[in-house]
Amino acid sequence: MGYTLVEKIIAKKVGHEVKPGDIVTVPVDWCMIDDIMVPFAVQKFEEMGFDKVYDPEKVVLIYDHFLPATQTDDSRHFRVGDEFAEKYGLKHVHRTDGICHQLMTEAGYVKPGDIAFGTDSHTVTYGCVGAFSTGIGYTEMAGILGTGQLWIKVPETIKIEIDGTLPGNVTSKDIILRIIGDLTASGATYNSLEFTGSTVDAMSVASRMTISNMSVEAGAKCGLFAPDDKTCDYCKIPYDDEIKDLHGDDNASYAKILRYRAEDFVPVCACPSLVDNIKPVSELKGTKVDQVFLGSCTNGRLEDLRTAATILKGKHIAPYVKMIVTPASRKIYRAALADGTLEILSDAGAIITTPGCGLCCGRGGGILSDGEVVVATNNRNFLGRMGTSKVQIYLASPATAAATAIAGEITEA
Amino acid sequence: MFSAKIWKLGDDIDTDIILPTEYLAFETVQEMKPYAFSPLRPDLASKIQPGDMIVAGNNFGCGSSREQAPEVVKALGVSCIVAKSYARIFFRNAINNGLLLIEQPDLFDEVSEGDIAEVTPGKEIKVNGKSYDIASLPDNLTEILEAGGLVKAMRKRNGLD
Amino acid sequence: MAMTMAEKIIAAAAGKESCKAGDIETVTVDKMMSNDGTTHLTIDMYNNLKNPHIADVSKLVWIIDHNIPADSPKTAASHKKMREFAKENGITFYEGEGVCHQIMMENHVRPGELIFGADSHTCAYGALGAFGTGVGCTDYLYSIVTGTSWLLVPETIRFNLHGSLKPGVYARDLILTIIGKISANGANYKAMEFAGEGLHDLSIADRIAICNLCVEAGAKTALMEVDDVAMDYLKEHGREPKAIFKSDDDAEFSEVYDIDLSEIEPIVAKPHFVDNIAPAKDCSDVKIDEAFLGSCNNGRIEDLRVGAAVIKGKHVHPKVRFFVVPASRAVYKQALKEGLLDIFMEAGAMVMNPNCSVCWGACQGVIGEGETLISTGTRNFKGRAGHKDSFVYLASAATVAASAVAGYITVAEDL
Amino acid sequence: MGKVFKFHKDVDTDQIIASQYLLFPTIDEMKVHTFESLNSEFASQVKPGDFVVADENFGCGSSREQAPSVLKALGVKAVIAKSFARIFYRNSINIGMPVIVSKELYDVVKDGDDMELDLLSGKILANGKEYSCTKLPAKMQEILDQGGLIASLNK
Repeated sequence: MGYTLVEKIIAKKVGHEVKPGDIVTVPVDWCMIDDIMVPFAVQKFEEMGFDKVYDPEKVVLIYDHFLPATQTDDSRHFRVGDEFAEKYGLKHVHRTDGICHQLMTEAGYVKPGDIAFGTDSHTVTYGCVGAFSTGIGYTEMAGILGTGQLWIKVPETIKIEIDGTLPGNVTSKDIILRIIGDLTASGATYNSLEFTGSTVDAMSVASRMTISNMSVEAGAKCGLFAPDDKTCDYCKIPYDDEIKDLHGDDNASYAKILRYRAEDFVPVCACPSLVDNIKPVSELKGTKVDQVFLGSCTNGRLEDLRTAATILKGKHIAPYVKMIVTPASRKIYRAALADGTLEILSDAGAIITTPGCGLCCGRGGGILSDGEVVVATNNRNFLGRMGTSKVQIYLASPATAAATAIAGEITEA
Repeated sequence: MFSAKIWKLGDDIDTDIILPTEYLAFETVQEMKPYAFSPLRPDLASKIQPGDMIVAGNNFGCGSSREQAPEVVKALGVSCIVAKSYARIFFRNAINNGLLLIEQPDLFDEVSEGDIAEVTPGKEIKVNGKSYDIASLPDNLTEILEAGGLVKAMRKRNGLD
Repeated sequence: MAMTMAEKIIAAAAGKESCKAGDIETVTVDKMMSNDGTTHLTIDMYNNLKNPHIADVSKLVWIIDHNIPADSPKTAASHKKMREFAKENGITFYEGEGVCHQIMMENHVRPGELIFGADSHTCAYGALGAFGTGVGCTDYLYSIVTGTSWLLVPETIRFNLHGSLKPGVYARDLILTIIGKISANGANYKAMEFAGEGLHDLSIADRIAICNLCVEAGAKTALMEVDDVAMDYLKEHGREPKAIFKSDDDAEFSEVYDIDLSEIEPIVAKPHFVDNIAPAKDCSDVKIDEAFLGSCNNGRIEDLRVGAAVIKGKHVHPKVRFFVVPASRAVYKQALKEGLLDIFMEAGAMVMNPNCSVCWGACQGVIGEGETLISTGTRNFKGRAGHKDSFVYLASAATVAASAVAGYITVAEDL
Repeated sequence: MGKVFKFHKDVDTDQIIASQYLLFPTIDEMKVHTFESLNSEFASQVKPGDFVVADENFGCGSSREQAPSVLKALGVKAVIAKSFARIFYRNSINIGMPVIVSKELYDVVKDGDDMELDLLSGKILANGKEYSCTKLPAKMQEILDQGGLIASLNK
């Protein structure tokens, strides 16, 4: 009997075989705390009565939701974080470098096989490198900071196999949106999603990140890709036997297997106001938009900006429409400066902001008002997420977003 | 056993509905309270009385990991939530804050807002003369709930209480 | 009759041969700029008029620059109102293209024009020899409906500039020194006119920085003679003057100052007033939490070059948030081409989209209780950049960049 | 008869109404934040008919008309200062709110004093004593008389 990828990762950490439903206590390789949650986690940590952090090397504080700050109380969160880091000797504080989920792999923290927890639901992103990672509340985070461990229920796995070649205007965003639509917003609750197949093998790590990132929108505990040579390049580690063993076995026991042909995918949107309300872009044609947002931990990477730039090159966004571009990290911003991507986007009329969570977290970066429509590349279109509850949010790929910005209405690339 | 007045919500009540991002960074839960459920039902927070319960459909608490969501519900005095299913992070966060969550597949479809329920944790809920079975929680969660939440459990571990 | 430059522009706008300080004249306004700080209120008032109409829509320029991208649903609603009104009425409209005054300088302002802006820093247009003045939304509304307004002809304070600034000293140090000298209401109701051979060494960017800040001395407008530097700028931007005026040699000035530019030193304006100046060197005990390079005062390419030269190869202090905000899209793109944006990003600064940003204290980079900001913005009023109990120091681009690296206020040469 | 609310020299427009409130849709939503940084109780304590009395250069800074507008919306009957910044002065007249220059009043009244103002005669009665204030220029008096600048457009 074989093992799924999540079972292998957990078993390796706890030192014995595990099966779905087991409740096990795992050691934690990485703790990520974002700026919103820092004061709460610190308060709980202190209430719990700990006097030291289990391993200051393993804790990463990242300020991203409140950059740039829009409210006078925002910088209190930075101050509390800085003081906590100083008091307990934390080594890793990112004050202005970009979105937490981008930095956790980009800056070299999370590697294949690691177990990571973060105070944000999109912590599932690190599944893109074959790490088990998931979002938790600040009280549990405080517990981990003190003990270095957390209990988890070993999840069942849903395997998703995708084979073949994607149509030119389809990106990994369209894939994960379609899958969420098929599974529904709660269809993978408590499950691990494991993505395999030739389409997945051909994807960049960045594209996989988009899929892992949105796994939580189907309720999943994690969204995993087996690490390969591309993963190892990205993580700057050797592609050795140990890494090669990190994959779901053919004879593992899966709760469900979904099989897709890449050729069957089309550009889609998640329509207001649920992530599983999926429709083909072609059916939405003619929907007027007021704003387009390209960014977030889902789709703010260099390849996303490049995809948009390819479509926007030599063109201009529609009159009275705004396109806001928020690169996911400082590194990405600089790379997009260097290769001319930002210049193309700026020439096309995009408003390019500093790296951070931006509009996706709803505290700035392009908030909308009643009756306005936004096409956005981020991960949630919940009611009121980007302004009032009368804002219509459509989630889409960077390609669809760029084509829509030019047309001023929802359009296929 | 306790009895509670029912407030009814639908499927997929996400964390941005339970507490929008705008209010997440308020220093205290007390300041957040008036904004609970505001995108969906702006007046709900002011109507909920201590001891009332929330009944909802599938996937309650989906979305972000913001623990402010269960904290604010608890701060409103909600005695328990009964839903068809829960999103997992919300579930953990609620238990860690000592907020009782009950999974029940049928009750949602058969009760109305304003009905009074009689809840016997780990056993049954009675509404309008009908009884609904409920399961008990796994041991490790019962321990946390019984300790009054994770903070208290950790304080005990650290020899403080 | 001998006239000042201000009198000549007003006389021309009033269709008269001459006018003198103290007269009240009815003038035709050449251009009317309004931004998202007040336009939503103007529109409400407009819609309540008995017979709403716009005298000449081609004279209107509307710019969303203060809270862009929007920070709240309320802001977004006000923007929407403005955008829709501009669209329906065919008003020249910019959104997210940069700070209003920079956009006006790049695209609209012509020497000899009389321009109303629903923003106090409209006096910046004097750098191109135009009479720009800030008005409230009622005045603005009256002028768009009638095409005219009334103006009290101001007296003029003349500043004759001599020599040139020392290396490491900038136009901003000069104007802060002048405001310190004449005080925050030293030019109330008056025009501040700059002339003399010292002017010729100053770039348009320098001139805008000087004129822009004159309202901080209470001035109604600021004016500079139009010379080759100004004409070259106009030509580069494809525009012709409306008229070129200069004060007559025997014009009457209420005061005349002779200023030796070589005596100016790096200056900061300390909280909470623009005239509360001190030598930058004397402020090294002030720790900072945030630094800001940008604004209609100091966010031009020349200013970014100064900042980038200071910070190149160094790193922003880990506890400092350094925002770099080009004043317009044109400035952003030029800075991108010259590699300046990368210098800032490499050094740990945050490059923002062109807008009013930190200077305005309501949308981006808001500072918290007890925090200190060093800024190239226009104002250091109490609470200007965020929490009411916070502190803003104004300084040149060089001093701001150097302080961002040091973590406390310092001049670039001491870095 | 109204109460005196006293403010210091160089009160700038950001103190009267801070930037973060200016884009609120209406003056009524803004007015509760009037003078927030200087006296957070002001908006709740001021009553229609009360007066703001200040030292030199009142209203300096930005051209935001929201500054006189929130004072007017709270019912402030007039602002009496030793001097005013010019845009604030003009904006006040334009919206029909009296702004009166008095060089002596600031030094003789305290916060909370009762005072009366007769705009037509230019007389102020405070603490049983009479003070005279500078009359408005004719052009401005004319605007004020007709109820502000907009009223002239609706004639």
